[in-house]
Amino acid sequence: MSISASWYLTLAAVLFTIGAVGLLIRRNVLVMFMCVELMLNAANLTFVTFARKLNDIAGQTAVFFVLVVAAAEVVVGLGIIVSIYRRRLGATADDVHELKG
Amino acid sequence: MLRIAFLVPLLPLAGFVLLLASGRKLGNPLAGWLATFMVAASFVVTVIVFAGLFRLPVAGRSYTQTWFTWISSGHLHVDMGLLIDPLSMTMAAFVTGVSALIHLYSIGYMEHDEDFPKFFLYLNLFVAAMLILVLADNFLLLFLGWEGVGVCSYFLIGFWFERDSASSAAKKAMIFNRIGDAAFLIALFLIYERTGSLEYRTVFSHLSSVGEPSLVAIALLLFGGAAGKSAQIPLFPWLADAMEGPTPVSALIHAATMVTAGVYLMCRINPILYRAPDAAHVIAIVGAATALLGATIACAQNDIKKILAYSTISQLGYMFLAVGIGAYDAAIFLMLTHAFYKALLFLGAGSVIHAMNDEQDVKSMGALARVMPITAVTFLIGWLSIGGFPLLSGFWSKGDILLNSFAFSPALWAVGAVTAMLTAYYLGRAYLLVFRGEQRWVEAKPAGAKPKPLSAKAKAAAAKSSGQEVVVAAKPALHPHDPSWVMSLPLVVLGCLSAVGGLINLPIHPDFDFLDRWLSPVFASRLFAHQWGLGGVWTFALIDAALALLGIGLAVAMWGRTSKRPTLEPVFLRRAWYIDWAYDRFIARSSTELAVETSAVVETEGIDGAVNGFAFLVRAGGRQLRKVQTGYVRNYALGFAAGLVVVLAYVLTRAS
Amino acid sequence: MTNLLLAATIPDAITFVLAALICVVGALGVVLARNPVHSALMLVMTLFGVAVLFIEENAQFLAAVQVIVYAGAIVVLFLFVIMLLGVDRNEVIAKESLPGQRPVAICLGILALAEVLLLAHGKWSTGAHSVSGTIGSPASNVQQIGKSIFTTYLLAFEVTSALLVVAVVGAVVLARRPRGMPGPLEKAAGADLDPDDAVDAGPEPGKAELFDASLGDGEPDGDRLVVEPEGELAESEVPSP
Amino acid sequence: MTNTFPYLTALVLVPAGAAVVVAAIPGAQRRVVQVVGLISSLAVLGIAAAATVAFTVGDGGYQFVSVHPWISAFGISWSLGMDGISLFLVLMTALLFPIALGASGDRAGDKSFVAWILLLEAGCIGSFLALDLLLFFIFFELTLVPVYFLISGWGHERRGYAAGKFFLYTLGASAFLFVGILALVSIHASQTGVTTFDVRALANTHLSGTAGVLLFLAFTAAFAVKTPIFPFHTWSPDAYREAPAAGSMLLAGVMAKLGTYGIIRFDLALFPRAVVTLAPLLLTLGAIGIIYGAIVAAVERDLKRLVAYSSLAHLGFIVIGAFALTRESLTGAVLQMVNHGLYTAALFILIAIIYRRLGTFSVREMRGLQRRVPILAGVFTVVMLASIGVPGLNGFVGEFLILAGTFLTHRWWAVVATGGVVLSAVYLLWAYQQAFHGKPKIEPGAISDLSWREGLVLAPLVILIVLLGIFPGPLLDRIGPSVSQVVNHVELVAHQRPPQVGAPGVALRQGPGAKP
Repeated sequence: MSISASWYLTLAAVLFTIGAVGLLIRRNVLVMFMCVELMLNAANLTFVTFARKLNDIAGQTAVFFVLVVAAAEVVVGLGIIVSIYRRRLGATADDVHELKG
Repeated sequence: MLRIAFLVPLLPLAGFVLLLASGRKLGNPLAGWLATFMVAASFVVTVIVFAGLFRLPVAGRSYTQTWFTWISSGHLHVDMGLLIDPLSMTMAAFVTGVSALIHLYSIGYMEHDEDFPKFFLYLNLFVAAMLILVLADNFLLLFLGWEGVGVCSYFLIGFWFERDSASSAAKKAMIFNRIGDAAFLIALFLIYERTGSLEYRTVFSHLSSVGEPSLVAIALLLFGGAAGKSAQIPLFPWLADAMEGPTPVSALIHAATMVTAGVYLMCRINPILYRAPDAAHVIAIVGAATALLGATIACAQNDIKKILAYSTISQLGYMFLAVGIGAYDAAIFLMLTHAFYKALLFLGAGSVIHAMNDEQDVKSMGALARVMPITAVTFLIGWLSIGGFPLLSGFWSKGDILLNSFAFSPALWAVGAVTAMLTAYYLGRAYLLVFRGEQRWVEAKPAGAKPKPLSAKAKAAAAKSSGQEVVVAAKPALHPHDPSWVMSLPLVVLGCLSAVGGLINLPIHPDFDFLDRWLSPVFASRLFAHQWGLGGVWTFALIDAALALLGIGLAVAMWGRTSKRPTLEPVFLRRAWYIDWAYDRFIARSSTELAVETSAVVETEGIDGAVNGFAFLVRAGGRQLRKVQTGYVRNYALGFAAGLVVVLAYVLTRAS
Repeated sequence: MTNLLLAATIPDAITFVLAALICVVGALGVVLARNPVHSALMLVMTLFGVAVLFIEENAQFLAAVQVIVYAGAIVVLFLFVIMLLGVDRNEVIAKESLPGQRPVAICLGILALAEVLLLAHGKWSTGAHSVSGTIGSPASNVQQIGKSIFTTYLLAFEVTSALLVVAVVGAVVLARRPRGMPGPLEKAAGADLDPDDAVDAGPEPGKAELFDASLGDGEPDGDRLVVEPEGELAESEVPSP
Repeated sequence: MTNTFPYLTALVLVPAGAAVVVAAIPGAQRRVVQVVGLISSLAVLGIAAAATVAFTVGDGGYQFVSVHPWISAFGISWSLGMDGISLFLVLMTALLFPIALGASGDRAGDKSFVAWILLLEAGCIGSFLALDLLLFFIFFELTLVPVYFLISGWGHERRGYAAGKFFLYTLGASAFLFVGILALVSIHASQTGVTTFDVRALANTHLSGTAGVLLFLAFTAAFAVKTPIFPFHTWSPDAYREAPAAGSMLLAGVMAKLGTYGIIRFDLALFPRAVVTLAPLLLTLGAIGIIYGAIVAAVERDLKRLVAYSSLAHLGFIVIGAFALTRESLTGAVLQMVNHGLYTAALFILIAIIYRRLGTFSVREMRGLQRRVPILAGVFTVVMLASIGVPGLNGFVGEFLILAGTFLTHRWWAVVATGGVVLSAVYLLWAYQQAFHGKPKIEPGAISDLSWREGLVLAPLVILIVLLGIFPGPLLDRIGPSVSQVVNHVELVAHQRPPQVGAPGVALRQGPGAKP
């Protein structure tokens, strides 16, 4: 008998929280991106766990799509970062606040 | 013959339209002749209709001519229609007659005015409105004429609109009239509410079902309207200011016709007054008070037209006194004779003013009888007539009223008697100051002739005031003379009418009181007419004659030789008991201040302030909320996280 | 809970505990490492841990993809960018520029975690079974996923492909340097052109200036960064206050 | 009722289509724009006149009804109808728009100006004709956009402020109307199971006392701001003042009537019991508006703002007439809407003509104009007297009917309102004296009197002002039956309890011309 789903889900929750807190406290845009990846992975873990628990392959399919979207997101996100850096050397997330009201 | 009655108001109206279309092309004096012709034609038609009515049996002397429906809604149904009855025809006859004469006079008086056609345009419109007023067969159409004459009065008082005083006087007249009109309107609403109609006949036939308090209210409200139009207490001050208008206007509108509309209205509603005696008493008392007030003020005025204006107020008060006691035919009688002699006096004054180059101060005149004999004689007739000199028209008409008022209440008679004496006195003062005594003006040299020197007294007075030799050039030299025939003819005609006008209603024998019998279908038994014996009548006639002679004598004694008696012209009388001043100070000025305050405080700061304040709050709130938009993406993410915690907390509460 | 863990087979439990530890340590490493390169490497560690857990949960295909795509491609991309931009310097973590950001973030994180765990105490797994195919079927995991993707989720799959194309084009457009525009390193080296100054030198201060990233046929006006806007895919730059 | 020609749809679509056409003309073709604008607005006038001729006198119900399903799922339909209440409002609207274009001078060649004006015409006529609440709401709101652009685009100094205030104020109030409409429809749907926005069906909704009052307030909020009723009026002096001449005359002449029309058409028909309950409140606001508007106008130095405040007073009369709920007062209110439209439009045109010559609206800077421009002064006098309510001119008939009718049910309000008659003379005469009397400031020959074109624009208004004062019969004959139906409906519903739910067409089908 394998590990019960609760453990997986708890682990996923912990990973998600770490990612979220990291996103909130880091200023380096790249690291923030990585934290987003962490959160996505936590979600993926949850999907897979429920797929097993509910005996439904759709959960894994969803993870597949999440992977694709994450890849696309990283590509565009990194493109944006590159163009920001091209204009502002060593910019952090706090240096870009043009939308200040 | 009665069918052509529609022409009576329509002819002057057509004149108005013609002048509107082509007045400038017709020009001076053709426009004036056109207008005069239209009014004269209207007079002829009136006489024909009058005769037609006269030929009908007494009981059937009432004829209604309906043109078309004016307003019809709900139960309200108002026609445009004429009521031809003895009262309306009497009014129409004297209105058209006097108007025609004054139109004729105006051709001469206004000949140098650049707005000559416009003057006659307004005059014709006025006559049309006045005729609609007197001929209307319902209250609303009467109100149309009522307002129409008011508007024309506004135009004509402000005819010389470049003068600020004329413009203000016009506005003042209109506003005072509007105050009365508001009361008039409310009376109409009340009549409609109680009787369901505004037509005279229907209204009067439903009166028995209307409670007396309502009738009193209706009568007093209508009297409010009449007080505005006829310059009674408390709405009289406008009439003195209205003298800013050209003198023919003062004669026509502010002496003979329009201002008597209130009296006409009161006579018209005699069935209501009959059932509301309390209201009638109020009218009598107000009328008597106004009569006395006007007479006292007139004693101290120096402007010849103001003297006549206050005299008019006083005489109108007399008429209301007669109406109030129920002597309607006496009121109408006085109205007729008053129209003659007051128009005469105004036109005479106009001639003088014309001759004196627009000088109106009686203290600057004097001794004009020598150069203006026709004017002087006719003015004299007017004075004696209004003063009640025996056998002249005023003697009969005023005597009629005094006779009845004594029977009604000796107190009212006493007021009337004093007023009668004062009337003879103040017009005597005016006549003497203008036409007799020393000459206080400079005569222009006729070509080649030596200038007539000032009289010794005037020279001395002038020297005293200036402290040096007489400066002849200080006053412009004048060449007063009697006016041309277009102006003299109306004077003569009116002079004759003033002298013999009493003939239409001589109380000495039942066969001679034509007016009483003629009007009897209108007033019927509602008339108050005390049957004095022949002895009583003679007694009163003697008393009246004595009063008139006393007044005349007083005037001659006081003003025959001098123009300076300050004790007889106290300031409070010259300033009209300060009533005008009080109106200005306590009503006009304080309400202006109130309006300014309302505009500044309530409107700008209160209501608009609330709106703008709300907008300010929104904007300020937005400015505060803006700060939430820090621009730091991590701050926003913090918001996400907080939202997540809240949502999870909610799910938690639901789950457990 | 302990007994539940113990109820599992020993190898499973050991695998899970190890993989979980790897994940958590890696995750903490990502967040706490000062150097972004370290963070990226720590991320790889977490991804491996997750891949192990995927295998443990019978998601072999996903585990493989996880390793190949995530660890192999995405993280490499991260590293590539880090290296390219030369931002592999240590970040000052001890200082927080936004007041209150850090304590609030940590509090919120703990709260959220606590709430999730509290929820877990109640009903973890709810929801209905779908009909898209069961895991326990004889077909292999890859077959199952393939069938699911190409039948039930075919439309989503096709849309995903479009998404990827758009992303690629977007990345190219975004990252491409307009002609004549100096790179950050050149700017840093030349030091003759401060970006803020360049913006201030624009025709209308305060007005957004547009770059033409795609064509760039606007003539570069000296050192000015401003190029005639072409209205295509453009990015605005507003002077920072 | 079997008309082949769809008058009403044409009345709405012709100006709307013309607006599109004008917008498509190249801007440089000013002459073409001018001609197309004028011709299409005259065409609308022609259609309105034809409809007036075809209108059956004595029938108080809706005529020329045109219903086409639109969003059938929600019971929304393109549903237009005309009765005696809307007939003359439409006719007046159709008359004022070509006049507005004619009075705009060169601007009538600005294609966006003309397009907005035509769109506004479509919105106004549509509002007067719509029998579907949602359709009405759409038209009602549609009017805001053109006016906003007319004010902000072609207005005077503070146009931005005025346009924004006008737009936000009225739009904000309309939100209440929208919520009210949806609430009413859902209440009706829950009672009958039929979702419909048709005002004829909704009139039979049974509303509890509170619901009726709340819905009434929601509807009336929008109408009170639009009219405007005291104290929701402060947008109007600014908007009237800053708008171009055409905008001012259309705002006061036509758009103000949207509010009072809404009150009569929708408030009275849909919430009779709430109307009876709250009539004293609205009557009081109307009476305050009469006195207050007059007082503020009395110290106003700016002619346009003065007319704005006088409009507040005159619209107060209409509100009083509507809520006094007698046939006379309601007929008077409808008639007065038309009258007020005519003389206020004329006043604004005259003020614009003065402005064109002197470049000012302030009476302080005018003096003795009567000497320099006598014809203009004469026309101004006639219009002013109509506004004062002098009998023989059109303002009096409506005012008198309103007051006489109001006196029957609400005596003291009528008495207070009569006081406004005095005050209206005060401020208008004062303004006239300042502007036209006195020694002229301007040299002779410096300004010209009315041109033939200006005269042509003013002539129809002046003629109607005089004609309707003496011969209002044709209008009263057509307004009367419809007003009777409204009053019958209110009396029937307000005084029966419990009301019969679902009796189809109880009230609106009664009246002289109805089938038994």
